[in-house]
Amino acid sequence: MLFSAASRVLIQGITDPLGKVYAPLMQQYGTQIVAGVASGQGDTNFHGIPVFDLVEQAIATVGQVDTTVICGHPYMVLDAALEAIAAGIRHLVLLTDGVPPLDMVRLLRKAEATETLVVGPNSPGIIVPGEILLGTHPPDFYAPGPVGLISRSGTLTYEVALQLTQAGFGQSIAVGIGGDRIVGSSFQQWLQILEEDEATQVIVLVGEIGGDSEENAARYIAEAIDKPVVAYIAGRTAPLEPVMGHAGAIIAALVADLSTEIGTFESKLAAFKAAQVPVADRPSQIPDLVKKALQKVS
Amino acid sequence: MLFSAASRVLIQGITDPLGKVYAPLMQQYGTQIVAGVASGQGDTNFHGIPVFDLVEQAIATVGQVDTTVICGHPYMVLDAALEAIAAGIRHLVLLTDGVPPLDMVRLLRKAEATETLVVGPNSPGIIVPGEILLGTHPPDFYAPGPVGLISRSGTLTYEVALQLTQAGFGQSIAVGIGGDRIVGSSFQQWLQILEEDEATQVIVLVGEIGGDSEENAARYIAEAIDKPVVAYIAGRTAPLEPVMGHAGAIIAALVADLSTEIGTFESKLAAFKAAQVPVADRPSQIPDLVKKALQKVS
Amino acid sequence: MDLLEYQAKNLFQQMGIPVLPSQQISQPKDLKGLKIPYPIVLKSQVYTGGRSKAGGIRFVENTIDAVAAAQAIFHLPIMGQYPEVLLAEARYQPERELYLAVVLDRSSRRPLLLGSQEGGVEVESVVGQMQQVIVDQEFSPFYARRLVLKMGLRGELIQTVSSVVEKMYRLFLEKDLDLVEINPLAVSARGEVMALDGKIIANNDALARHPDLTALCSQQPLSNRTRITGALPAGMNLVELDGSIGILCNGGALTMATLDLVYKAGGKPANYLNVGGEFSHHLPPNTLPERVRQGLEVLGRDRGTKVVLLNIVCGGVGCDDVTEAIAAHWRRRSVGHRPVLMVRLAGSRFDAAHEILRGLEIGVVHDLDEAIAQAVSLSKSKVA
Amino acid sequence: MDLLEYQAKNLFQQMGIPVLPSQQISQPKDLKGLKIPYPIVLKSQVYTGGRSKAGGIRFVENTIDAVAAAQAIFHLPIMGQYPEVLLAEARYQPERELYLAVVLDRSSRRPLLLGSQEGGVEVESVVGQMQQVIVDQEFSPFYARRLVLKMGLRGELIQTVSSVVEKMYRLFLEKDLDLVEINPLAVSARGEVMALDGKIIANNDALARHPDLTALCSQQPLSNRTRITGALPAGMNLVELDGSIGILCNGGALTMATLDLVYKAGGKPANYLNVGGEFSHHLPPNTLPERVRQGLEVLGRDRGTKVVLLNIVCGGVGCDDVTEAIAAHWRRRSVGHRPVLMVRLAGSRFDAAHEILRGLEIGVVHDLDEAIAQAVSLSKSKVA
Repeated sequence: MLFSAASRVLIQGITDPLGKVYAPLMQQYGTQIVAGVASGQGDTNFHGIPVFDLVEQAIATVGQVDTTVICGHPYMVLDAALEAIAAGIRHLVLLTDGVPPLDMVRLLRKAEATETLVVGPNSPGIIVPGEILLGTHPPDFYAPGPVGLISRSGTLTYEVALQLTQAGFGQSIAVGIGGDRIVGSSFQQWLQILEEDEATQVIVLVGEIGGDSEENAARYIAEAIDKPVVAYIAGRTAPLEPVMGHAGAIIAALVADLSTEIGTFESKLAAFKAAQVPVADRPSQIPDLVKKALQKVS
Repeated sequence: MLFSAASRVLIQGITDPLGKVYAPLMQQYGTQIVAGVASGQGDTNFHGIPVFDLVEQAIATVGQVDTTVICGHPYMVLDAALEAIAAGIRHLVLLTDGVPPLDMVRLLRKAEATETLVVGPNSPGIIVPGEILLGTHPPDFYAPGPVGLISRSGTLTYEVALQLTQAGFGQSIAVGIGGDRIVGSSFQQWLQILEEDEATQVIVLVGEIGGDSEENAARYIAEAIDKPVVAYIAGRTAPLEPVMGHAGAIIAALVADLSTEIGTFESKLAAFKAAQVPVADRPSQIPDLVKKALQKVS
Repeated sequence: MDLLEYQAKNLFQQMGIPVLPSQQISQPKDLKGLKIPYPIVLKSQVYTGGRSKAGGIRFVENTIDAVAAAQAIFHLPIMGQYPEVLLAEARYQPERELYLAVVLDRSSRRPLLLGSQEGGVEVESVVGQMQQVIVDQEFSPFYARRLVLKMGLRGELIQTVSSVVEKMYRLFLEKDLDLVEINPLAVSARGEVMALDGKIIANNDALARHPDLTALCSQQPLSNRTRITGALPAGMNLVELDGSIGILCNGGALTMATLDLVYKAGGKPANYLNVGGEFSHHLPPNTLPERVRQGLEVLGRDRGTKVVLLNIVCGGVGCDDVTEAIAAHWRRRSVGHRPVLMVRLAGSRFDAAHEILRGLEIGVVHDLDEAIAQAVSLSKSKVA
Repeated sequence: MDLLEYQAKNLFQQMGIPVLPSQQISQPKDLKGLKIPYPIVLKSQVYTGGRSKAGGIRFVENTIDAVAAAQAIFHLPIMGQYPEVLLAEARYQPERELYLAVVLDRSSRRPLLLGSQEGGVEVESVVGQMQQVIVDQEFSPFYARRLVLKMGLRGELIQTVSSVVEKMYRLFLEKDLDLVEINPLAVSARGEVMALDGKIIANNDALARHPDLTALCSQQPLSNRTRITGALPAGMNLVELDGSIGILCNGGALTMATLDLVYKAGGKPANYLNVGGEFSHHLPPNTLPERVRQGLEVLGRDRGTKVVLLNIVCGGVGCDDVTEAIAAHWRRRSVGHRPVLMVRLAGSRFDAAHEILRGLEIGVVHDLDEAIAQAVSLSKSKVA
């Protein structure tokens, strides 16, 4: 797995509002936070974590960093991420929401050119239960086990993890890829990672209406994933967000040769059906479907 | 060699002033010009060369292109070069002078990322006598032979080639890397190419005052070049151009840990002396030094 | 944020995209000071499409007709919107009309250039002819030429139109836009181009770094009229329906999932309110209790609500922290209309939270399905 | 192109870099309308450095002193330049002074950020303390922070100063500059910063795409006074010396090589003129004959010249084309002062060229060394 108890982690924006809340929680979970970055606050420390003005200073002092968690101001996220990439870090977890989409476009061009994995933004990050917490997942909801959990949301991810844990199904990893229109890593990338991950026996994909991530994921599952996948889609009864209705989105969807129905619950449900992925009709049904899937595998 | 009679060549800006003059001359020399590009003039032809609106259109119609010669308006050179790179062309020869330096910075970042060779701008390009002309070199001045000629200038390069040819020393290749402050390929790159080129037995480097290209080349020759090199430096008696004197240039040179004397004739002469490179004191002395060098080699 | 046509055209003009001479008309009598020669066209400045069909665009030949037309347009609602301003614009005789747009493509995660020779009509109807170019690397003008050639334009028009696309892209990038659309871009018999109508949508997340756009935003009337009066606190999202159960959750997907469950259990939601998730720099998780309190105030204003269901999944704070906020709200609203509260909490220190709420006789459970069942049941009981 | 201090500061202000309140003074009596409170500083607006040492900067406390100081400064040449304008600026008490610059680095072929805590003095003297950061990829603010940390700044100053560097970089990029320099950037006791002096050099090649800079350029007086009156045609480059041989070549390095050879042969150059090389979009090779003719006219105006040596290496045109231009010039100037012409031509159709010039009794050879020898010899002969 890309992330383990041995991973050396940096927190950028460690004294920003999100960093202040989550850095101590990650540290309590056992995540090896080797340094924090907060411009203007070098040579101080936060909860025993040494704080530096610049990523490269941190690395020069504490040594190599495997992953950085970025939780600064939304308008500073691009610069923080580029700084991390320039310093040689190739795993980035972006928590902050409200990052301007064109900043993400620029970041993702750079990430692709440097083969950097970017998780988020607007994301709860990653938890490998019993190993490492890189984000906001509440540790009590999780337990080690065979379920790989991938999702676009935050609190709903925790909810699903809780239901799984209470039903006795621990998780190999849980990842929130982020709720924004433009995010780094996709469902497909994570499906592939989980397909190859030995600890993962079954994959739970938590989707929601809007966008085409679930439709694309379903197609990818049919083509490339052998492990069983269980899905859940939130928003069956909610109207699509108004932003979905604007001319640009309609045109983009239409032109990309997709149905105008793209993004609806029905479209996503149909895609998963076509990929023979069972879809839970409520969170509490997910553990049942996981159980069935695990029985089939063994 | 990277360039031969078999190379398939595109001319971007074929109907611009420089293209109009030089495209027919290159074609007469036998260069395989498979297409020209001139936006708004697609579906026409120029001297029998089919003209397209876009590089990718040209390639789609005439097939693969190995090298493009760019001779459009200085403010269009960056876009033309990026268009060529996007279309998969990895050898670019830029003739036009007056390209804004920050356009070159952007182009060179892209060229480095895509491993593209950029020759120029403000350059006579390349001639491989008897094989191919990619630029403005007057063919009559050249003949095939063992001398690799590299230079920063235009007409002085022709002059040196003429002196060599008249003395019976033909050329394996002649390259003008361009006279601007920011150019693509460096003397070092070409020294390395010629070091590996079987047809080249001796290298003639034609320099001039200003900048630190010759100093860097001399250091590189001492370190990495086994073939004999002969140098000439123009400008012994000319004052450095006023632009050299401005604060930024002074500071940049000073900070880069270089002497304030950088760029002068004396600095360059000393650098070649240190690298044991004989320096001709006039163009007509170059053939004598080449003769001596060839005698030593054999 | 949507811009009005005249605002979009101001930005076009700043960027050097040709637009017609025009003037804003705030009231019909402004037409007496018109500086543009007749004939002109008067256009309702509303945020919706379909103005032409609805009668919001009129051609007039003189002041008398113009004043009458303006009066009519000011009193004509288009999809519920009345214009506050009209745009008076010179008339133009195009030989042909193109469609051009720059949007952000979610799938490729890149800007997309769109173009068609079938402009001037509802764009949904000509999607088949729409050409697209993904701007996969840093923009350079050749992307614009690529689009224009795909559209089938030739000769001098290639440069003229691609130069407009270039400027649209620069605007898109510099102002952090979600959409720049010109429809139609008129082409005259002499090959000159003119942006006859335009649409710009600014990205809300980036708005704060564009003071010029923020200023336009502040002029914009609230588009959603809500039964529940008063402005919504920052970072919250409310949708109103007509049932009897108010839903308050933290996080968008959790809110939708809760809504789905309420419907599934036969409940009728009155509304649903997302008080914000866990990753906001501006409203970090330790503000959750306060956001829950504010959210309860908002939902409490809806007289039609019998039950308010809170489903709060606590990450960065404990259940008891959130409960204190609920308790504070409950004590303040002990008189007057007070919907029944049904609280579902997941997270640390649930027992402490349970203790506090039991003292106030507020139902609190840990299991989601149970919370839904109880809330729906309460909403149907006569007592509530 | 160099900008004056006040022009640089206008650009700083547009970009949000803090500058002091100031006013331009075109004549001493303008000081009576001064809107800045005393004490002020008056600064000569010339293109050269070392103004302070030369007495071009004076601190004054009241109008009477100010007028007197202004009169003195207007009459004080600095390295030969008289100011056309003074800058009157509020006084400022810095606690410390920094040096900041953005330049283009020829070796790395990238922009370079420069900074030092030893600002406010001649920068050559503190190069040892100068810190540098190469902007190797697309700029992002962390490059500015990297510089500021290397400079040894800590705490809140990191953000304050790196934000100035960011803005300097944006200016550098947006306006295609060769140099942006702030020296000193003053830092007050409260950690506020202020650009007290600034220098901007715009790139000449990029000037045409920046109308605002082009406008400043047109105000600029010609810096080189030449004996040979009249403006030099575009694309040409003339350097004047005090010998008797005029040198006219095409291409910069060829011109320098020819100059070297003339000196080596014992000749004394009167000047050397490069009529432009072979790769100009604006003056392509087929304009070479016309440029040679114009160049001959320019050199012909110098009464001290006995011989004009032309060394033209023809690429895109034949020798005969160039010769026609020489012949045309020669025929027109058959009366009055006419220096001897010595022509060296390399290129195609030399024989045709030889034929034409022989008819005019102008010396023409193909060999460069021989041309040099003959020109030097002619310059020393009594006949010429």
